Amino acid sequence: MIDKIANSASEAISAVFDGATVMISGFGEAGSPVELIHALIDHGARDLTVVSNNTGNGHVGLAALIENRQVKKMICSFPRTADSVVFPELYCRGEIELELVPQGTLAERIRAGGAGIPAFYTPTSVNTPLAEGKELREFGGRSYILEYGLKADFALVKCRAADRYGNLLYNKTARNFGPVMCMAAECAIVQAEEIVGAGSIDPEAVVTPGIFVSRVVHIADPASENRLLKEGRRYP
Amino acid sequence: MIDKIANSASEAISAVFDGATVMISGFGEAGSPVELIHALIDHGARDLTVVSNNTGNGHVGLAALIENRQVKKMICSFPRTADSVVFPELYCRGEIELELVPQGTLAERIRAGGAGIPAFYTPTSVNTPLAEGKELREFGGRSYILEYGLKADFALVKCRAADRYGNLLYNKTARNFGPVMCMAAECAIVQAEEIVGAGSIDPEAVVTPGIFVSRVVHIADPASENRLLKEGRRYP
Amino acid sequence: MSRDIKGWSREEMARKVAEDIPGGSYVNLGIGMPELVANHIPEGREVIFHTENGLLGVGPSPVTGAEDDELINAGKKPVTAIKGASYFHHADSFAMVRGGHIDICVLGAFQVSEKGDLANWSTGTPGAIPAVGGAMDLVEGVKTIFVMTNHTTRGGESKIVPECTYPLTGKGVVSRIYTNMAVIDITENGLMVRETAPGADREYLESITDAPLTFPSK
Amino acid sequence: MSRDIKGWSREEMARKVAEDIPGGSYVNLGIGMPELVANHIPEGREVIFHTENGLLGVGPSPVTGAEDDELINAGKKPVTAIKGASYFHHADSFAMVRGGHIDICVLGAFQVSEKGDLANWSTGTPGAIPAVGGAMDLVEGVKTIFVMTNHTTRGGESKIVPECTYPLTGKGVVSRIYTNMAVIDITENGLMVRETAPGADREYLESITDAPLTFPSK
Repeated sequence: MIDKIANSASEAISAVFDGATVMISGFGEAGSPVELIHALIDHGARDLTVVSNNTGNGHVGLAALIENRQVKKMICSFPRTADSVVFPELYCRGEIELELVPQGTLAERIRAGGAGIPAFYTPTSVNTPLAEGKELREFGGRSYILEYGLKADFALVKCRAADRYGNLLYNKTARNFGPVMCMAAECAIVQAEEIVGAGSIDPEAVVTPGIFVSRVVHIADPASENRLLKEGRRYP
Repeated sequence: MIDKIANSASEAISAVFDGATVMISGFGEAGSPVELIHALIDHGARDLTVVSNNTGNGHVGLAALIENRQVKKMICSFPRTADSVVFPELYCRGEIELELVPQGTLAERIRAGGAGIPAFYTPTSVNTPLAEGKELREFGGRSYILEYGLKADFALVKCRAADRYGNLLYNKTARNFGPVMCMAAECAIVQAEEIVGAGSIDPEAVVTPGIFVSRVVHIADPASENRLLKEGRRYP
Repeated sequence: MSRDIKGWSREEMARKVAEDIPGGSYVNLGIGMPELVANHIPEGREVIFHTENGLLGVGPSPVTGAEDDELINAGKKPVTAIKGASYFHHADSFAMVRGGHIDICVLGAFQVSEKGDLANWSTGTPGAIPAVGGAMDLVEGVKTIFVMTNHTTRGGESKIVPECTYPLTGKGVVSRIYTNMAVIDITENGLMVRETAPGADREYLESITDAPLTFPSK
Repeated sequence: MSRDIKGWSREEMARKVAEDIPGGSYVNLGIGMPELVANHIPEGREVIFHTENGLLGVGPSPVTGAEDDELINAGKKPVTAIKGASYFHHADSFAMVRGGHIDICVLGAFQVSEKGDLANWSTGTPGAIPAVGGAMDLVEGVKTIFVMTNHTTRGGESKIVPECTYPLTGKGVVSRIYTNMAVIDITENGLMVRETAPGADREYLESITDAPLTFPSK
């Protein structure tokens, strides 16, 4: 019987290796898999390339992973937010690399990686500094640049409900990058607030089909990053 | 108030013009918008380029549109099926053009058209006759060809339920090309078995968000193409 | 004299923008001042708001206590969803943006040039952390780009310029500028003033604007 | 002698293929003979079947009278969906195929070359209507391609050839061939026979195969 449910977050992320590329879902705190990230901090894999829209807040979650010096490079669209302190400091000291990608290009590159598309053309960022050094080409009289598909060794994703096949439902705008990151990762590891029986999710409403998911861990009451921030928490 | 509901199929398709590119949903008969196609036959627009996975069956629906000599060119992946007689005859007489596209490339080209991507690379059809004349390029030691996004002036799509915003739900494997065709068409015209109140569709389960839809017509009891075929029906 | 002219308030600016949004439009509002536009859509006109983090049909702000950490807008503020809303993932959301499906986007600006070039993501300061978000996707993909901004910086420098000196977000992308002093169209013939704030006459506007302005001839 | 050898039946061939599919695999079955494989997955082994027209979790054929015109497979035959199935649109479905997410695809063939080239979409007959469907996407995207076919055409010609003469579906894509006479691996060293049908000895197989075969040395 297919059963992708892992016993714990630490078991679920145990295969992450030094130097891996890891996609992490979330837009701000919505959809951020805090428990999986904390398990990755406990695990200790280093020299990671992390693909995530932001760089985390305060000293928990993704920011804590960066602060623990496990991340060599960030690929993201918006590395500084009101509550981000860790990444800006390391970046200004030249101790972490940054690949800045427009948000739509980032999402499309991840989807392309998952869909077997090595490269595509887009008008986004043409005539801006972010297009420098990129291949420029005209189609129908308009200029476009070539962007490459992005794949990852692992994705860490938060969702609302999952079944043993790895079929997923998300919650509102916490869906954001989760579905495309599951597609683009060799091994997508998901934390779900609820584990439901096979057949409980309406097949018409499945957002991420199980084929894109390798492991699921049940985190019934995930931490609110906002609350951790307000409480001034740190991890570890 | 936004209200995309049209009074009839003929009103819904009235804007289709001679020479238009029209995408038509369906895989075989599943998802084929028979009533919209028949309204287009009554309407009479000619010299159409039709994008659809197949070329229709018997003498109804898409096959009838072709038989009525309204279609100049078909872009599809599988132009002959067990019950297709109209297209093969016209094609053998050189009276209709065909652009043959692998099914996945067809779906991806339509999605690209809807997503603002003018072109992308794919390994599909490399080293085959369908890659002849196409730009070949290597990424990471593997060969890919360049394929172009496909857009349309109109899409004719069948769905299960719609609201006044044009949010859509589909039925099982009748979903097939509908969602991407709605994205790629300037004007997506949809026939829905059921019109529901705004808010009746779970926002987490919407398959096609209303932004991709221009008009909806209520066809409560759509024709089964299989049954029309068995009954030997013709249209008009 | 110039010190006395306050021009329109932020709410008045938001009302001007809102009045120019046709019913039935799909609209994306940038972070900050543009978010105010949602509150000023004229009665009886239905407009659908898109937020690029995955929601079509953004509703009003939630009442205190009803906020949901997982229902936010692109500015990471809590929002609500209207009846008839839909949620989708980021690639689908940006397919809406990049595929030309959004009618109007209202953005803030550091600088706008007389040719419609926009700079709104970086002041190019050495050592600053670059952050772009969805701005470059929006300006290339959305049919019509409105800019909503104060006419001048806090230091009194014109944000409307002959050429942007800050790094560009997009070239030739802005259609119209709503400032606290005027509404200005960007046309092939340059900047055409459509409307001015009370007290902001031609002389005054020219004195605070670094690019040439054309005024209606009436 | 050769006329007496019937080889494996279609059901026996399907069982051979099914036995080689590991539990937990995601599998796409081509139209025709490959569809039989679904019925022979060994007891206790769970395999998920994908059909490219938008369903993951294809179940058994429906009982007569329970067919649904809108629940069909790629061969346009009525199917059912298992508990835990999901429906999706064509671009998502082919993202599964083209993105390397399907483990095994079982396809029919007109010809397979000793290098794993496959021809299964067109015999190149002048005037024939070309039709490709999803075959080219499957052979490029799926991790492992099995071919399931009769060893020879009705006319007695070998389907296993040094070079395909029909138009290719893909080059160097096939891993293993299941015929009614043998199971043959395609390796860097050519065609390696894994198993032979009762009565189909080396001499016989070589007599009906146009490409060189290697046999196990035991």
